[in-house]
Amino acid sequence: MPKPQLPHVPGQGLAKGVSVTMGEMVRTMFPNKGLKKLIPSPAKGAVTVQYPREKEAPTPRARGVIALKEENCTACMLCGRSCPDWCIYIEGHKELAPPRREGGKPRQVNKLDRFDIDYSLCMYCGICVEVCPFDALFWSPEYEYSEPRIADLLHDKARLGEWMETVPDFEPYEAGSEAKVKKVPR
Amino acid sequence: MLLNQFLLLAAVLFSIGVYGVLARRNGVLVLMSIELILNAVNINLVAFGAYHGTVSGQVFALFVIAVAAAEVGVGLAIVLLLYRNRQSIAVDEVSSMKG
Amino acid sequence: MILAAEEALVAQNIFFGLIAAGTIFGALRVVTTKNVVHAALWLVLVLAGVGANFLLVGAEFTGVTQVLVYIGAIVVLFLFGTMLTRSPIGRDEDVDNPAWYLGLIVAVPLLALLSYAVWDQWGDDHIDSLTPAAAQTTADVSDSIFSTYLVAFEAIGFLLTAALIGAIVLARKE
Amino acid sequence: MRVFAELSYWQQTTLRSVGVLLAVLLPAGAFVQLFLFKLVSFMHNRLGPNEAGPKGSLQLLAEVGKSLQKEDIVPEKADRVLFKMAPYLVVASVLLVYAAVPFGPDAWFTNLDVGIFYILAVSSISVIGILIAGWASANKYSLLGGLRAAGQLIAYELPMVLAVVGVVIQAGTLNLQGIVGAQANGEIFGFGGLGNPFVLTQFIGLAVFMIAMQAELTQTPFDMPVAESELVAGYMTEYSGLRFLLFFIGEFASAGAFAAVAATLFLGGWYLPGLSLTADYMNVVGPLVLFGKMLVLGFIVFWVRFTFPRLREDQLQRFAWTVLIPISLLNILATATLKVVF
Amino acid sequence: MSEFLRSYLTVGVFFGVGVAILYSVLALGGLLRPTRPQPQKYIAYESGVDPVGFGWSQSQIRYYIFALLFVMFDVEAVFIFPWATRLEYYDVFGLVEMVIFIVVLALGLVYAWRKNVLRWI
Amino acid sequence: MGLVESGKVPKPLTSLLSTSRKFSLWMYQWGLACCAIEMAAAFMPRYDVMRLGVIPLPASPRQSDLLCVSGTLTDKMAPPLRRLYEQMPDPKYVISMGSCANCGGPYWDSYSVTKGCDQIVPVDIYVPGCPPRPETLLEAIVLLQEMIQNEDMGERWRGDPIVLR
Amino acid sequence: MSSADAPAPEATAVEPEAEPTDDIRSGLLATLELELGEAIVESHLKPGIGLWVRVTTEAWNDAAVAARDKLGCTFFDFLSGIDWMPSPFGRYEVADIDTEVSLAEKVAAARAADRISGYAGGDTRFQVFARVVNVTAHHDVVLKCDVPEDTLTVPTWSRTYAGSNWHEREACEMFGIRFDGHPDLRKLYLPGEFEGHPLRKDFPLLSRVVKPWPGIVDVEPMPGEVAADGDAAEEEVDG
Amino acid sequence: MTLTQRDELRAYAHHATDARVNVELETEGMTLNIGPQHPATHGTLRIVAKLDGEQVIAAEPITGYMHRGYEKLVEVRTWPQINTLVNRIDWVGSFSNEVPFILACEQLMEIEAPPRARAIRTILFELARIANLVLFAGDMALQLGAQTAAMYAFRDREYVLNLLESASGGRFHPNFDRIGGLKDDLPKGWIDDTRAALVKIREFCDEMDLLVTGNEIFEARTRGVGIIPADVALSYGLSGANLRASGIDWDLRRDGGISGLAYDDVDWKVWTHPDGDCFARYWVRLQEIREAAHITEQLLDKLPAGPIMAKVPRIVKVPAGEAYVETENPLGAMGFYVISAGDLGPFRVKIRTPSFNNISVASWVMRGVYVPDIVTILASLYFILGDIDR
Ligand code: SF4
Ligand code: SF4
Ligand code: SF4
Repeated sequence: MPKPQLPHVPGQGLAKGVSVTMGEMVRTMFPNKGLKKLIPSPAKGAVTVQYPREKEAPTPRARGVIALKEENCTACMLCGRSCPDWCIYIEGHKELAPPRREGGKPRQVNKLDRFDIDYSLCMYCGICVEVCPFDALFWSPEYEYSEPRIADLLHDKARLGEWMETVPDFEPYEAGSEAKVKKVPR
Repeated sequence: MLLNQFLLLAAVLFSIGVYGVLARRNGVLVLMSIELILNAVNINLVAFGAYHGTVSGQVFALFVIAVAAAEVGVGLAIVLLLYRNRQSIAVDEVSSMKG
Repeated sequence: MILAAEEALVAQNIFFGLIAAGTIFGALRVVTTKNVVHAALWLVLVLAGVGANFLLVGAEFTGVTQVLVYIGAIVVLFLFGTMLTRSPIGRDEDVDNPAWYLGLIVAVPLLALLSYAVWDQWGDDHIDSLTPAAAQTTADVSDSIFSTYLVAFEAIGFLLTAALIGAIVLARKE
Repeated sequence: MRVFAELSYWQQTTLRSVGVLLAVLLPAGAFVQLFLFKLVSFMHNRLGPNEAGPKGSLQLLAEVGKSLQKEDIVPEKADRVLFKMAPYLVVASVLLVYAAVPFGPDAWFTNLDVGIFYILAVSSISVIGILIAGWASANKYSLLGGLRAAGQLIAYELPMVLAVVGVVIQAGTLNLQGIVGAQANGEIFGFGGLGNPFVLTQFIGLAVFMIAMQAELTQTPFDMPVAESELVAGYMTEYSGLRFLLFFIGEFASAGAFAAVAATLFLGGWYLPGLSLTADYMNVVGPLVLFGKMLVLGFIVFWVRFTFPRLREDQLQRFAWTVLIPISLLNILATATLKVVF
Repeated sequence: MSEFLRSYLTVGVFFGVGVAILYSVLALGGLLRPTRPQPQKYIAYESGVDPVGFGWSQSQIRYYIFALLFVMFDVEAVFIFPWATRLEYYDVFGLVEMVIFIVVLALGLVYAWRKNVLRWI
Repeated sequence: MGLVESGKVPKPLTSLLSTSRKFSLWMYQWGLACCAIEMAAAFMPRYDVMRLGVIPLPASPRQSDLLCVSGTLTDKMAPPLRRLYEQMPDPKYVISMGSCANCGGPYWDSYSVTKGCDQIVPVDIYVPGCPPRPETLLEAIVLLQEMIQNEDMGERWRGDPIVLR
Repeated sequence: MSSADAPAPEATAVEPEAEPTDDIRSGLLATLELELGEAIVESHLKPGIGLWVRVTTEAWNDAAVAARDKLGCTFFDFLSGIDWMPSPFGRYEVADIDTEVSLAEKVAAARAADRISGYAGGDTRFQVFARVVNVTAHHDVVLKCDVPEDTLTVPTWSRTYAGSNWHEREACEMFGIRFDGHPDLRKLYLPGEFEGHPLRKDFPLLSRVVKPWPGIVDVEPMPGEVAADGDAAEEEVDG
Repeated sequence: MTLTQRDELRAYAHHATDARVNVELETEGMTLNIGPQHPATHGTLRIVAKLDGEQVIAAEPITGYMHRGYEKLVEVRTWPQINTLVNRIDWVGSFSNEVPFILACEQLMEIEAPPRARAIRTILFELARIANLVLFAGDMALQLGAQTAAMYAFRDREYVLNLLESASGGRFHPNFDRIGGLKDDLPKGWIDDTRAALVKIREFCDEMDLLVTGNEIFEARTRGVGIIPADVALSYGLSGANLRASGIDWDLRRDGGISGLAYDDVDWKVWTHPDGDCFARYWVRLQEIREAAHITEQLLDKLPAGPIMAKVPRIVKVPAGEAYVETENPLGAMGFYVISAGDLGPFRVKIRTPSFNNISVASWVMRGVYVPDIVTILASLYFILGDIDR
């Protein structure tokens, strides 16, 4: 039920309204304390992040762009197959790598020829990162990669590799959690 | 300035107005023509007032304006009534409204 | 620089000529245009011209009233009326009487007659508006209304109310 | 002013024309830049344009420069002539209003005997422009918007006219200079030290005038005619580029004009208590004083605009006819009675 | 030429100057702006779909009644203003006259009110 | 034929004109789906595109300079998009925001979604993301502003109205 | 009441507090049986979870009236259709691309294949189902009915539940099921020129046909890993 | 508000609904198209209204401009892929879309999420509700012309979005829910951030109360406008705040008997309003924001420790069967009717979206109202286009 109403003065709601906006304006213009209060500095009072000059820092988990740690990728195709948008293109070939231990047999490894992610199609769901069994894919919170040509949104493995630098470390968990913090291979 | 200038202008307006009243079929346009006539009258009134150096001409013009306003109001209401009943505002069909 | 009397007269006459030409042209368009909204706008020109004429003879208050009431109110009324009765953009062929020439037959002789009468009667009498129209200020208009024409003034009040009520009754369908 | 008086009529006229054009564009620009762009942004807790020029000061020029380059579209079904003419009518009406506003003892363009009456008369011309704009666009939103706008403008013009009557009764003149003088020299109950800006005795009139002004400017809460959320941009829907800019300028210039008129009528115009009423320096100081008062009133307009929701068409009509007009009629009678009694 | 005629002349001049400036700005824009006709550019805007029906249509008669009311009160204002300037001289007599006048007109308003035409539907 | 098309405008003037175009981008918000909300968020206090002179006022295409297609464009919606784009006065710019607008995004295989708004209107900047965060849109706008500053006015004025790249 | 070929494990322990709910649902079913009698073809009750009732096509609207008036299910939740034909195309992935069978042939094969059917059974390819809720007693029922293959028409609910108007339009558009007596069965979603009924299983998603599945490029899976379409090695993962 | 006042309102609404058209003048109707691209329809709804002057004779919403074929798409996707796809149905409260789907799958698989996961799910569910309804409050005011309120709404919504992002990585589309639990645990400091954000949200509610709720103009525009009586609301299947604003006390959080969420552990209240008009819908939603903040705070206080994932096979295959789970989403009752044939993906999913039903009542309510009321009614019914058209 509606709250009990106080006796109503006509225009009282209107007056409250204008006082709210006025208050907000004054707070925005004069955010300083003390004597400095009289100096208007809206840049400080406003919540605005002035984009080209200052940037907000997205949280470490933010899904901005996918970075590829090429050395870890075995071209196992899992990510490409579970991607709902079919926007990961992988090509690889088998190769004999030198044995891991002295005197061992040469191993057969998959070598990555092509690893493209089409960011114009990607839905930023994170499934690929999640399914990758070899810790080859990571989310980076980086977000500034608009392009005037759509073809440039197809990032090849070199470009994806570059994003690796921007991948932040995983955060520790909140109290009560039993999950283990993973490490980003550097 | 000659008084005649104004009177002649008024005469021309008046005649045009009369022509409009007779030649127009659309009710709104007829009313506009009537306005022309009234304006012609106003010019005369004011001009004569100035000529005689009295303010009565102006006062009368004001009254005419007021009356014109009333006239247009009622006139347009009639036109609307006409339109409502006949879906047309041709004044020559008014006669057929009788009965 | 104050214009010398004659010069002022010339100037005034020139203005009068311009205004009169505009007014007459506008009036002709009012009665000939095929589009009602255009007619209303030409009417604005006529009304403005008439208002200017009022100013020329020193009737300041009436001139402004002309703008306020005629242009600001009556034309708006016309426009509303027009839009209420559906006026298409472009030419509307149905605005003239089939017998429009009748109007010409009446109007032209009327004009001749009137012109002759005016010319005959007032020959070259002058309006002396060069001296500031002593008796033409707003205050005088007011005094005149509230003394000589008091009854008329109150009557106007009743007239307006009656017209309003009448129009409401007409326009409403009970 | 002596220097001034020596100039020929035409020189004076030109000079004043330029001055008044400045007076038209300056407040309009200031209103847009200061209120629409900046203060309102602060109200929203954000910054507003600040990249174009230092602190965004050139934003306005950018707007104009852009408009210059925009294509001019006339819809094919529109009435071309009227479509093009309508913005002129609207702006012209504002220009004519400004022509009669006094800015100082000699800093006026024309000093009409029927000043305020004249202003009220010419300000009503814009209704025609709006109706024409709505009709000539051949667009439903436009037509509906135009009709609504016109219906609203005429409904609120009356309270505005009637609110002025109180001032006229007190001042006893229609002349704006006279009204300024009356306020400067007036006294309330024998105390005349500060003059009598009519806001003190005519505050009801001022309130009515401000509300009507808000409506005349079609600002929220009275912006139903241009209500973006249903009528797109009302009668301006089809206008693009410069012609839209004309409407835009017209809107803000008339905000300036009405603010100037309100300041003159109720706040003492270009006069401030303590300054001289006749001295030459007032021709420079006066406009500034008036401008300051305009800014205050203009701010209120925008403040309210960005705070309130809008009234529905029928509600705002009802408000005008059943609240504002009776109040202003009563105000006239009360003022007249007091004037006669005292 | 009388002082007051000149003041109106200046109004005219001012009007002319203003319109001329506006016009020249538009002309300047004409030099700068492009014209690139596209097939649908000149169709009336209607939220992106084909305009349905007549672009304009007669609408509410309310508009008319309000316009009418406006005209009546505008005429009233014409008489009030001169009276207001001279009230001091007319004194009680003028007051009474005007009260009668206003009341008579207000009757019209009340009538409209009672007839429910101020309801905007 | 205006002066610009004939290339008669001197350089300093063009750059002045470009600057004013750049800082006055009235944005026609073609908000279609989730991205629309992020686009709206970009107008709001925290991101405030108005700072860059992008003014989200116009509700009608006639007054807008910049079209921001944000969200899923369906086949049913495509004709209106084309029409409203054409109804905008030149010079006009288009930003395609989000995967859906770029090429169908999550609905790339749907039977009713247009695979990219660039099939319908020429796009100047593609913004990646699903949805792109508001700052990404800001970045795109900054990019666009650079582009406007350096573009050849004559070409944009003259060329074939629809330039599909 | 009978449980059809529902593969749901019947043996699951019913939670102790679910017992009373179960009573409620059997009560509901009893009421409906009383009201509709023969018209109830089959029903399925999952204790603590829900009640499915299949009625004959003719009694479709009567069932709605009964549910509304006798069970108090005044809240109309949704109405839609099901196409029980197995999908001819799968998920358009590896297996589909390999074969040289044309789309039409796949569809034909799917038509011939065995149909499955859900709770409360079904005899036809298309079914209509709807759910109504009693918002005061908090119980609900899912009603189903078969759609005759030849006419594809079932009676409308739009007079019983005003809200079903749009749902029926949707079902008509998506499955081609007609609703007898519906005021206007115009398209709700798709542009006028659109042909086909997208939710029928034999409506192909052309984009998926045209674009090769990126996962098809064959690189040998690492030992111990699972192919995406492979039979799941039930590898457990935790948190 | 007293009972008599309410009756008056109702009488007024009935009068308006039965309004016959124009006594004055038989005007030929004017058809007004609002949308598909129109600010009032926040998205791409199109309203075709037949007008008589300022009055609406008949108005019909035309949908489909945002139809993306969800029900078809999910048939060709796997269970985890669907989870991320359904995020985009109601895109302002994305997380809440995942919940009923996941719960339906869990019901079929007969597994239950661990308590910690359930609590966090509920918290995120309520945060999504806040994000959604705060947007509503701002948008409602914006549609009525109060621009500032919308600004504040978006400003304060950012705090909630930041929370969602720092937990799940996505501002909008978290894709955080998994069959059997959640994708990840919360990052450190999240709880404190949430508390701080909730303070902001409360402040926002108070600010809205001052700025909008008590505003006479707002009341004039919304009270008595667009009244939906309870029986009509039920037969159209209105749900959520729209139904509660018509006086029906039904909230799936309390009455749904859903085991995957932690509502029974906390103390909260279902708000209803008897009027059924636009104001009631607004008011109920505003209260729900506060209530959601209240629920969240309690859950934060007693967040259980433990794992966040139950034992679930790595490759999810849902056993054959049918399940329908409906939860109380910000927009109303949203349900997924999942039919599985035991495959990697579902056989058929019927998505019951609240807005679809909510907006189907629009043509009923909008008969006889004024043109501006269309906007008010649409804003107060509150729909998300993706939620209508799917
Ligand atoms: S984030 Fe999702 S859509 Fe994007 S590449 Fe990875 S799996 Fe594909
Ligand atoms: S899942 Fe990981 S390892 Fe396998 S192809 Fe993708 S990125 Fe490489
Ligand atoms: S790109 Fe993603 S966020 Fe944007 S509209 Fe498409 S689905 Fe929504």
